[in-house]
Amino acid sequence: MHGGDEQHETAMEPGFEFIRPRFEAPKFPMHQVWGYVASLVLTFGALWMTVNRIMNPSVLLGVVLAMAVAQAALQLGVFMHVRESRGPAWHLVPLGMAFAIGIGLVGMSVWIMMFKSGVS
Amino acid sequence: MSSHALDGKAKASHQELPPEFQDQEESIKITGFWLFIVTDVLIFASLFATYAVLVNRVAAGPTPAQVFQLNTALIETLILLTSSFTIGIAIWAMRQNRQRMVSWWLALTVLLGMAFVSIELVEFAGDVAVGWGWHTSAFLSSFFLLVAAHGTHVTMGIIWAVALLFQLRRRGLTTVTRRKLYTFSLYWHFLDIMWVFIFTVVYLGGRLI
Amino acid sequence: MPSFVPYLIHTLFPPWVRRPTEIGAEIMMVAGGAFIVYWLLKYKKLQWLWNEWLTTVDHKKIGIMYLVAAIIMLARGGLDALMLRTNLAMPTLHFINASEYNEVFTTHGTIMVFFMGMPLIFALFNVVVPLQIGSRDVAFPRLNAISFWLFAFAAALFNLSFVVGGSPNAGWTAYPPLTELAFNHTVGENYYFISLLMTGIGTTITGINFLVTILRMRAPGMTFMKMPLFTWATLNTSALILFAFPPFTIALLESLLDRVAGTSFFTLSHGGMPMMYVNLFWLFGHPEVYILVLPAFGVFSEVVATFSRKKLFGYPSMVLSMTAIMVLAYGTWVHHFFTMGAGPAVNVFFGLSTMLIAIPTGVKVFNWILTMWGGRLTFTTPMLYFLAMIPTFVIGGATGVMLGAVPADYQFHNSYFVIAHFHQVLIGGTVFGLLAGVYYWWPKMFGYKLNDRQGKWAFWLFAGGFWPTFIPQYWLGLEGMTRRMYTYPFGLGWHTLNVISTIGGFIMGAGFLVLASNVLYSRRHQERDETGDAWGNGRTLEWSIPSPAPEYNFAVIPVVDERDWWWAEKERRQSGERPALPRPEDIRPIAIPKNTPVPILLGAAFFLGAFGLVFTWWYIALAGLAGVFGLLIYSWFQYDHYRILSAGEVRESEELLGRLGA
Amino acid sequence: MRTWAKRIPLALLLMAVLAGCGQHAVMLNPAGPVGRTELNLMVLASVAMAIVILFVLVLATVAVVRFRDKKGNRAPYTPQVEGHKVLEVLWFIIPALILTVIAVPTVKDTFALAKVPAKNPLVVDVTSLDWKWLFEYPGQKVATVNHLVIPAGQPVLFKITSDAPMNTFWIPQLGGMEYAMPGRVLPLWLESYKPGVYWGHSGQFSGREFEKMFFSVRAVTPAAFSSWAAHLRKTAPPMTVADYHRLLQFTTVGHLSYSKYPAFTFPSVTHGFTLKGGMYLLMHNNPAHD
Ligand code: HEA
Ligand code: HEA
Ligand code: CUA
Ligand SMILES: [Cu+2]
Repeated sequence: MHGGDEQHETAMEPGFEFIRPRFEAPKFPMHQVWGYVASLVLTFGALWMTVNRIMNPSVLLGVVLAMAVAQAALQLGVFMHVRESRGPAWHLVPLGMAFAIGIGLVGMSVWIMMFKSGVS
Repeated sequence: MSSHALDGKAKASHQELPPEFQDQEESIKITGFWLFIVTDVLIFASLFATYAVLVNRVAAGPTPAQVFQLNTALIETLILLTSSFTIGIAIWAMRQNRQRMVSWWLALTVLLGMAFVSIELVEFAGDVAVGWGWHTSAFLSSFFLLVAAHGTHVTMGIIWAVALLFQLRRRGLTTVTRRKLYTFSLYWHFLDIMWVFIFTVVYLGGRLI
Repeated sequence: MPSFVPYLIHTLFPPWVRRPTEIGAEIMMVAGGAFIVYWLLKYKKLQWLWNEWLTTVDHKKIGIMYLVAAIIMLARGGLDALMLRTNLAMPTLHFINASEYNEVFTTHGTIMVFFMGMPLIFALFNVVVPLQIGSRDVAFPRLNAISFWLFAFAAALFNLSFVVGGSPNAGWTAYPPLTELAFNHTVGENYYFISLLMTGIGTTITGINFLVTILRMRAPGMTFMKMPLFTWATLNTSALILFAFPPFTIALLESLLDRVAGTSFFTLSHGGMPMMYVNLFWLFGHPEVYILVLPAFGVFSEVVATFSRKKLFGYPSMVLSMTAIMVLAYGTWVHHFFTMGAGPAVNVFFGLSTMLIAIPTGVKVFNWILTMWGGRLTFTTPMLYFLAMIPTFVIGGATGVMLGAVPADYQFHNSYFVIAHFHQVLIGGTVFGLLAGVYYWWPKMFGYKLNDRQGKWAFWLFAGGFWPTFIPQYWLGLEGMTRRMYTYPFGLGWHTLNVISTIGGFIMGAGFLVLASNVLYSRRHQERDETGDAWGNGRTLEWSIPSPAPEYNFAVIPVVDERDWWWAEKERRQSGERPALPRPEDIRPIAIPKNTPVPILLGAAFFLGAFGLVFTWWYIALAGLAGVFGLLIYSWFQYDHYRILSAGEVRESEELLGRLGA
Repeated sequence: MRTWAKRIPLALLLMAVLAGCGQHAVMLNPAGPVGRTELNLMVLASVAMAIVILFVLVLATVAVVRFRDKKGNRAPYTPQVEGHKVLEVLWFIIPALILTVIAVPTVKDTFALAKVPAKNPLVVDVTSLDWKWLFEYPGQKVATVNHLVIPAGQPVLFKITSDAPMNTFWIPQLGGMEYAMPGRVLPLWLESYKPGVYWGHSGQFSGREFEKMFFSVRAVTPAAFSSWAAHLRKTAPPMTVADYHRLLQFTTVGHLSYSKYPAFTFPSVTHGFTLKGGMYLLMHNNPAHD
């Protein structure tokens, strides 16, 4: 361990209340059970919608992607305890950026690689 | 002019923290692991970008519809979702201080992981057997790299979890093994998230484009 | 077996890459290596080297090792530059031939960016950041050492390419199809991809390490808005690294697989798309140039406040603008390939985002200047570098904005105008900044200043030589001279300016030599600094402790209640308050991370595997991989990472340094 | 130390350059509308940038001279000043305004240059090879290597691709460049106001003999252009498949002209099929494709 006198926390930054950590410690893993059920529902839902093509494919693609994002949020919230931390939950900021940049990266790359060269 | 004034207060409040956060140094490692996940998110984003750009470039090879078997993918997904649940229970048990229970759920997770990797390998072997390797077309290169990157991650996770089982037996639930368990669970759930995206973009998407 | 030896010789030294320069380099490497071994044995330094340096996990020593490596690489990259300039001095000159030229500009760019710039940044991060935030070390000392050794062995691997097998020769950007096997038979590009993958892993780890250090290990009371600006720069740079290196890793990996595993991500024959590489590369490449320049911005902010003896002007807007640069840096990458036909909508979007970045950068420039306003300026060497930065970087940045005007870039692209632009920002921003930082923190690292008179000589030669080297290149660009030409014909009017540029390059080289001799001279002749605050005007935490800092940095972690804590503390002392020195009763035992051979061994195993991969000798590659895994698992089961420095020992050491308070 | 002192040699240098070598500065002497548009933008941007640079330098020089640490310096010493709200906001706003001045024409010109200002422009199919340029005139059915002849006074549409590593097609005096990339055709239009002789070059490094990728450009009157093409059709040899394969090799050649060329080279190149032979041979042996 580090020296004994390092048991300090840096203070909460004003304006950053959203990263204040939150905890839970239930006696029965109810959250986990519900999370599992919800993830199954989302997976089968997306599958069912795709197999039956319930709407225009490109819209549907957006819908199933949104459902994947919902599952990611579910895993992060229920299973990964993403808001827990000792001191401010700083990792939330880079994590949020990572998802934003990641989605931007994919979307922009596709956009650029379409090569809509103008000259006509 | 020293930090000791803060010590007492800080210590008191840390009693309420979950065990893996109670030690300052170990909790810092958890933050570090979160940031590792951040870089991995972008690794996968880059792989997804490659896939999305190259998916139509099938050259003389098969098209996505020919390659993907939705059934296998569905089974893989179910296995991985279940393993995500089991490791979640393991962490819950850890917080209840029930070591034997932790070990059992962790072992179950390992088994599910192995099942996942085996199915994936069989699927790959089947593709390669009919001549659809990653040299066949740009589409297959990007598909195999994306899925294999995930599979390699899972394999690493399995090795890690087995090593964890040994450490648990030897040392029990200490601040260190708790933190290692917790970071492992983060890793595993993260792989689950990535798989959900692979399932959606590759397998479901393959049906939609 | 007998055919094995000729095979080995043929593969390692293929006849088509045997050239005088390379044979010379081989002889020099062997002789240099032999000399070092001889010297170590003669003075029985091997043990010392191993214990004190090679196995250390102390951030200050790792920083110094980065610094040494960076300066050696600056010499190597600079030597390359002088070879380029010599060949370009006159039309149709053949000092080196086309193949050699292509290898030289590739290694020049790659080394300068990855093996000179990056380690120099990390040198300052390591030396300065833990001291500035009042911490005992970085968050993960062992990972820190692993990062260093991955970098060091990657640099060794990259330099090895000049000696065995052939150098990479497709530019620091390594676009396919030129890097495909079909167009590039030697193993040179393998060296490029593999060594950059290796150093990239180390760099990513460093980014995580410093981000966590700054987020989690600041002294009590040091909120974000009390953090020194160099620490802010480190924070933002680390964030850039975190998000920028993954796409690069993938781009490198995919190119490598195309070469060694038969995939076709970028090879056309099976539907691959070379443009996707370009896209992924610049997704990284553009943030990378800000990775290189933000730390320099941090240094300038510290230097200008110190030598103006004044608070930094506009601290909040400095922080805001730096963070804005960090975020905007992800949205401009297409400006490196406006001419790739992605269409006017894409080009306009990225042209505008490119221009946007000028605004926060400008805020920084103006705030620096206003920091001087109302101060008392002393012109030490670091301050001179700061002052030289202003015209250099601002002109370079302004020409960058011109490049961002899309139709203008259709003309400027890949011309010497671009070469001039980026040397002006890379040297005027990054190199000047990092040199200023090295001079500024040298006493913190070694306990004595570098000689200021010689420092100024070096400065005038280096910064003075800069202008004749690179300003003419703008005009060469306007005259239509494209980059990466090993020579050029008479009659296009490019001769005069090229001569001037070459002469300037040699003046810069002379400046570097003076700098090197300054280092050697100062080691012997400079007097020691006893105060810890060598410049007398230090403002931040690192100047409050002795130089060099003891291995535990702070006997007692101070509570930081102000932005320029040390400056305020000095004022308090002057007004008669009791100095905030560690009191004996506050000193507690301190845990110090133990030395470990794992990082260097890990680097070596990586090196072995990477070398095998370069030549696609799979068994060697697998052996290296096994070594890496073995070491990781071994160290994962190791628990005992710390040794305890007892309170008594710390007290004693502080007393010797004359630092105990009552 | 003083910033202005450093600038004297620079000024001298620039004067020498401007006096002696101006005629070489091809970008500053555009011979067509595209280059002209681009030059206008460059000039506008440089003027705006010159203003910014000048302001910064003057401000910095004044600060350095006025606040030196020398005995008896009477300038105020205000170590506690932390900032100035109004100024700090101005630093954001004024540069934004200056940038708008550049940004507006940038947007306009980018879109304008993406449109060929003519209904049926002359088309030239450009293929970059290692290390030479192949120009095919689908309208005239002739082909040339390393020299380009275009009619003056009317837009010419270049369709650019590569059967080798990337290059850029660049005639600096007529206007900006565009990548030549295997597997993709990129369009670029240029125009020469008057008959004239220019040089072109590749801007993207493409390997060992990259430096040799100069080509000559001759803009002639439309009438002269027609008769040139007719003359070629009569006198020049035809380009055979074997000739194309020779061109594909890693070599440099001088100027060549052909009276006709295999019809499928360009389309198959643009589908990424011929890169250094490979797939191309397959296609060629496939009767369905010929
Ligand atoms: C340290 C590295 C560094 C930095 C900081 C920058 C900064 C900038 N760069 Fe540069 N750039 C490179 C390194 C760097 N660049 C490299 C290495 C390449 C070439 C790579 C290769 O191809 O090999 C390159 C290439 C490059 C290109 C591509 C050229 C081409 O290939 O065709 C472009 C185009 O837009 C560009 C633009 C800019 C801009 C707009 C900035 C801006 O961030 C600059 C902002 C600064 C200022 C503008 C000055 C200060 C501001 C004021 C005083 C305020 C007032 C200003 C205004 C109102 C404008 N750069
Ligand atoms: C931080 C980055 C950096 C730095 C500092 C430099 C520094 C210099 N660069 Fe370089 N340069 C690049 C980054 C950098 N460059 C990049 C990225 C490219 C693009 C590559 C590509 O196209 O792929 C490039 C390309 C490039 C070109 C274009 C080549 C071409 O396209 O054909 C030229 C030509 O003039 C050039 C010149 C110089 C010169 C004269 C220096 C001078 O500042 C160097 C000054 C000299 C020294 C600092 C050291 C001198 C050493 C000695 C005197 C020997 C001492 C020896 C011992 C002690 C043993 N550089
Ligand atoms: Cu330029 Cu002569
Ligand atoms: Cu850029």
